[in-house]
Amino acid sequence: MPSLNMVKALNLALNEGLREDEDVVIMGEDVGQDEGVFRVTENLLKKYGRDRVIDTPLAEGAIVGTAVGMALYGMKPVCEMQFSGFAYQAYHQIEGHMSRYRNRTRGRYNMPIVVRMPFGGGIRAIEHHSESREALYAHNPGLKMVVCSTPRNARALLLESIRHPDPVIFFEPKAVYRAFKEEVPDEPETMPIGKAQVVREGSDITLISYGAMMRPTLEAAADLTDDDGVSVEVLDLLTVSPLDTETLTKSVAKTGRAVVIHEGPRTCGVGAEVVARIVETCFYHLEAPVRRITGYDVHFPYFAREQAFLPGADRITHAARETLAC
Amino acid sequence: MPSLNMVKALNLALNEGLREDEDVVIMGEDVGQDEGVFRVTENLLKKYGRDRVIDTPLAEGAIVGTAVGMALYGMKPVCEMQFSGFAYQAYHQIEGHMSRYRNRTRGRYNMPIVVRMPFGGGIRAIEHHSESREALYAHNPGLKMVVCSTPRNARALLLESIRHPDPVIFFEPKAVYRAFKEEVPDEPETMPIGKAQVVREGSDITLISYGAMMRPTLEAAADLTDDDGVSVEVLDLLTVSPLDTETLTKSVAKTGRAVVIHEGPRTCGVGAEVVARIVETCFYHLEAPVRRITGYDVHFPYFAREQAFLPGADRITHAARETLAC
Amino acid sequence: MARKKITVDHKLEYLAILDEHGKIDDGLDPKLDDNTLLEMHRLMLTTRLLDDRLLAMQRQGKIGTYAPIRGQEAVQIATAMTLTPDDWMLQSFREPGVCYYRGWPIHTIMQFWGGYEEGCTVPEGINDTPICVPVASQFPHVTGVAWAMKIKGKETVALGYIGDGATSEGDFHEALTFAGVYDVPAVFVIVNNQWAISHPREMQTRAATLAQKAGGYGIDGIQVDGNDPLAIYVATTEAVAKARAGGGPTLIEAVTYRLIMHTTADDPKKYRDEADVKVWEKRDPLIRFDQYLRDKGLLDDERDAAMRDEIKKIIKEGVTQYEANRDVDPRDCFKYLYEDVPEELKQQAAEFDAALQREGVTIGH
Amino acid sequence: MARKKITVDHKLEYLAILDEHGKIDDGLDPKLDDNTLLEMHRLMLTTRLLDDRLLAMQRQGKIGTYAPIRGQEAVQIATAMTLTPDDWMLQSFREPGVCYYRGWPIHTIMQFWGGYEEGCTVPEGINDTPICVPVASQFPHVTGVAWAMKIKGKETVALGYIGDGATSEGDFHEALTFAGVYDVPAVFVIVNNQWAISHPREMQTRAATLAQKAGGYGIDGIQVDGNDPLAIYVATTEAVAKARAGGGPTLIEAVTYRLIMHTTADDPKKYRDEADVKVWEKRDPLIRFDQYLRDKGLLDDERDAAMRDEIKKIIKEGVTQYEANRDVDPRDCFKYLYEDVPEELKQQAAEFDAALQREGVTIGH
Ligand SMILES: Cc1ncc(C[n+]2csc(CCOP(=O)(O)OP(=O)(O)O)c2C)c(N)n1
Ligand SMILES: Cc1ncc(C[n+]2csc(CCOP(=O)(O)OP(=O)(O)O)c2C)c(N)n1
Ligand SMILES: [Mg+2]
Ligand SMILES: [Mg+2]
Repeated sequence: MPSLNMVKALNLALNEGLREDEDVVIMGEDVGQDEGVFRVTENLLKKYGRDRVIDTPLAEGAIVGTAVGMALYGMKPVCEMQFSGFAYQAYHQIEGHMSRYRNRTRGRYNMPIVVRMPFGGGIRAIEHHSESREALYAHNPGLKMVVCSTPRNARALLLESIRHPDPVIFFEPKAVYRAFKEEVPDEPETMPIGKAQVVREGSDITLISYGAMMRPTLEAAADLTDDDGVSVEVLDLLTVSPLDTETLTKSVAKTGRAVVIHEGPRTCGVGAEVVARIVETCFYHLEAPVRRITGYDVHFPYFAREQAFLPGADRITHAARETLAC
Repeated sequence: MPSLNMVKALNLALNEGLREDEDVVIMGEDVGQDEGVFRVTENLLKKYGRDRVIDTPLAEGAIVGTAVGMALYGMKPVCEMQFSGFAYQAYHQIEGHMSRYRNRTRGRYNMPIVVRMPFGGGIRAIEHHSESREALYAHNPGLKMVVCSTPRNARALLLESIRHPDPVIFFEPKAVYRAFKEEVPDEPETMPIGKAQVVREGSDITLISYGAMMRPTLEAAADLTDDDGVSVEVLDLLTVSPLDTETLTKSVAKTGRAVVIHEGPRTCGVGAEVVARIVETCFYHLEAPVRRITGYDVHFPYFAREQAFLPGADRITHAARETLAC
Repeated sequence: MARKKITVDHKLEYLAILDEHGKIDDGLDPKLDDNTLLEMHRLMLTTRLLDDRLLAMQRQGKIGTYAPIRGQEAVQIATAMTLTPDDWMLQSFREPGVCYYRGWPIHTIMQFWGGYEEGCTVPEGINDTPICVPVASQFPHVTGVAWAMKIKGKETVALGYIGDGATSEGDFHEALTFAGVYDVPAVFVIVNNQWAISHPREMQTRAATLAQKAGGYGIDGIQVDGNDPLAIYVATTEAVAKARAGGGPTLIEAVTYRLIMHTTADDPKKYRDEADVKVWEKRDPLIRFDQYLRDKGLLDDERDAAMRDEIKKIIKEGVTQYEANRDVDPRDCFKYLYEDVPEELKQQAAEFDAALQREGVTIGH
Repeated sequence: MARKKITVDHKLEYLAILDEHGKIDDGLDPKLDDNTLLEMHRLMLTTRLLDDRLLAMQRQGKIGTYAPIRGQEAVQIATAMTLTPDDWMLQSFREPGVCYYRGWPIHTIMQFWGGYEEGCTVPEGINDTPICVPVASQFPHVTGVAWAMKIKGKETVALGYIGDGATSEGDFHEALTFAGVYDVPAVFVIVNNQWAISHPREMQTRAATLAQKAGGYGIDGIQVDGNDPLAIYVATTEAVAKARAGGGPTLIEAVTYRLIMHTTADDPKKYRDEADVKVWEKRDPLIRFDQYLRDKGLLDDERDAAMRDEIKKIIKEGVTQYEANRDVDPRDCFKYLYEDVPEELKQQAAEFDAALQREGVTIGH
């Protein structure tokens, strides 16, 4: 079991995807010769050649649009958007075709496409390089919206996404890319899409998050246990759509209290959906209002202000304490 | 006070906007010579000429993108997207610039742009002509997201939007375009952006909706009163972002029960946000879980199936009864 | 060290073979055999009669808004006839004739306009895509399909259609950029019918021709008389052969005219002069081809009448099939979205089912 | 009735005046006066030294990732010098020299790369836009500004910059399509530095030149030696004059080279041959212009040294200003989004404020 950072773990999954299925191709800006601006595609061009690892011209709409065409012909493209902030240029292809083709043709054409994109703040990047808009894709029928949070689940979820018959938007928290290492099994490992994970068990309160926010969330959980003697359950959603309501319900029915945490804007964000689901499925177990610790409804600040802006463990413990005090 | 349908009422507001401010221009596909595919821009080219009412080539991205340029220069473009389903082609300009320019330049440049689009189902249209994705824009910081529901508020809100210094996405429920007439004052009338309206007062339950769904919602309210003797309060959100939490809170704090209704997909929709706000502000007044009657998380069906698909008064009364039974 | 004119070094041509009086340019005559000529005629006539029928069905309330194609039959049939079944055809939304030629059942074509997803259910074995509503968005797919063919080492071709208006969309540009760079076996057909709803071609771009846009992508371009089935056939045959042989993509502009409204919801009197329409009515591809075949002795009134009867029978059968399949189950909107229906959708499906039962709706249209 | 070549009827030229040895083509010499030539030199040198300084600041951790411009000074200065303050300049993200010429304070230029919105706060009175990060997305704005000028009857021009890579984006196509149709007073400058990060120009489009893309929009195109300030100046002056006189838009391709990494996060060794870079280093615009001025007797070592000292002082002052303004209030992210802050944002701002107080953060960087 090698110990890998997330970049290497993702690279491993891509390598496995390319190796096990000839129809898998990788395409995007600077993914070949340059091996990706974050080096996620390291060595892949060398290993698989120009027909499998494709440096495209600079046009996100056409990356997804031509991937749709390739998928129609039976291939399984794995596209990279260099940053999630440039995926809007492809949104009409994602919404209009990638998410619709199967339904439109009543299953005649599948869209086994993965669109990978680094998202989120924390790496001192310029404008349009730090946002979190998973809710855009969660709101879009026909897509699966996956967010990894550690090297191991990144590899397992990406490999599963590549094998998946339906289109997957795959968000990679770039603040985690090189933040830490984790043991990743040698043998191909996958995790199911649509399943949340209980990453810490507890009985007093549930903290719900995903992506880079898992780290301050787990930190807050540890603080709450250490400092306040609270038993904290922590869920990593992993798939934001379809949401794993069952795991959510089970946990909150037990704890009666929840805080949901994400970086993206609050209004109509994933947090809103989580609250609505909890209300629908365990209203009578709720002992306190479910709180949201999220990015505010403003544009992600330029990086001089980002550390102050990003939700950290303090804000989460504070919200948890307020929830516990109800 | 003429009695006008929504198309004529919108036309009135556009006419007033053009008349009172030389910097206002209208631009879009077929808005000039053809007077709009729904005739919302009737007579305007004749009256104001080619420099004020502009037939553009077929490219939504450039309609919004050039409007951003015009706004930089001090003009106030009112853009039409022929159908909201084609606004994705412009999403990168809406998200990337229209919603950001003021913040980015710390107020040096305003974006007094209105992007009008017909949305929603019910008119037997082909694919991409029936969806409701107001949540996309509500989730996008820097935009105001307005939805009119009757001729009178359509005129008042559109005129206000044209005068508004910040960018407004203006959704027009095309199922209402010619559905009924309403008296509309002769003198320019406006309604504030960001204020919901209590359109029916009641004390037992709050029904919350907007756009075309106001009609089945009001029908349901009448049925519940007539058949069940229930006192129903009905809110028309009118602006879905920023949401009028105050009016929402006041109503639900009073009734303790609520159902939120919209056509768009459920996950991360406006309904989710409404539920989350209610939980945040009046959790202790809630007597029952807040229910959502919405479009399902699938693509809007082709029109042979749309009447069955669209939420109607039955579904709303049913949800209300369940809520009241708690 | 210079001030010099740049010459763009790509093939850019104009081609016309059969004039509006049915007179052929002998030097350019592709010398198709009689059967092929008669088949071309039969297919164009079928397209015309099918179009008429769909218009009538709209007026009868049997289908919804319909986008007719009168006047554009030649570009449909003469391009489609150059393809083999292994080649791919990616349509815009005004190609019923192409679909018919490619083997789509007539009732499937009708179903799209009737509001049924069944109209997008491409029959197994036919390598086509269904109607694409957001204009130009199908063009990157053409490039993608062709690119996949090239990667897989196939000697097949992807051919796509687009309107003149749609060439202004970014998707057009990106599709041709990628097609040029990867030198894919694609043929891009612009059906320049002079109008994008009410917007005339001259106001769509300041370029004198749409064909010359090819130069911006370093690929060959050709403008053809889009009402001349022989010119279209020749140009497309060349483009397809070139693509098949690994010679890369071609952009074809077929100059034709929409003789009728944009859709049944449109009133062309608001934006164009009926006199212009009259001019183009004389250039109708059916008139000139009919004349040509008669001059050649391949057609007379009797054969024409027999052919029409036969076609009408086929169309009528399509209508019957269409009518017989109008009951649909609205609950199946959950069924095809994903290969496996996720739990949350199953619950929504159950919710919908319960609602329909309460409302007394189960199936219907 | 024909098979004939289509000739695209628009001006498409190549222009070079000053070669890499500083030798001028006398027939094309624009005969600028000595002051203008010296000013051009001073500005290019300022751009070079500012670029060096920003690189150094990145290494010192004073700013974040930086996109250097070494080698591209000529296209910046020689285009900018053709504009009046009433004209508009819409930048891409690699135009510090243009900003300096247009009057942006140096510390404002630094602030963008330091992670401050203050770096996008275009000073009042300067008709420019800030750095635009999504490539090509600024081009529709160029068209829009120019269109507004035309509607308002102004005799001004909007000039925008874009990279070679960015020409593949749909926004490029749509911006030029609209500009052509409405014949707006715009000048579109492609800074073809041969690379889009690791992607070479030849793989960006199959077209032999980027200038020829103009033909697709029916507008004039010109390719210039982008390391030759005189050629750029002449071509841009002509384009600006034409636009100002109501003659419509022009596309200018300036062929230059990025002599350094894409950004400080990039390693060009991964994708390009150092030998190619060496070739282009000899074509450095600063070298040839320096030589030209020396040959003309306008420059010598002494004057050069004095000029450099003066420029360094100005840049140093900018750094001092930058350093003195690094404390920012993160709470102001709510302040500028809307003209009036909505109630819900006020509440979120209060929530943020309370959080920062608990966390002991108030202002900082
Ligand atoms: C992206 C997009 N925007 C707008 C529309 C609405 N619309 C449908 S057809 C049409 C005109 C298309 O013109 P053209 O491309 O010339 O094709 P034609 O209708 O003439 O066949 C428009 C604007 C659309 N379908 N897709
Ligand atoms: C829409 C978009 N996609 C991707 C990027 C990431 N990116 C930044 S610069 C760049 C290359 C740009 O190349 P070019 O247009 O030639 O400009 P240059 O960097 O050479 O000045 C890319 C891909 C971006 N900024 N915007
Ligand atoms: Mg057309
Ligand atoms: Mg470049």
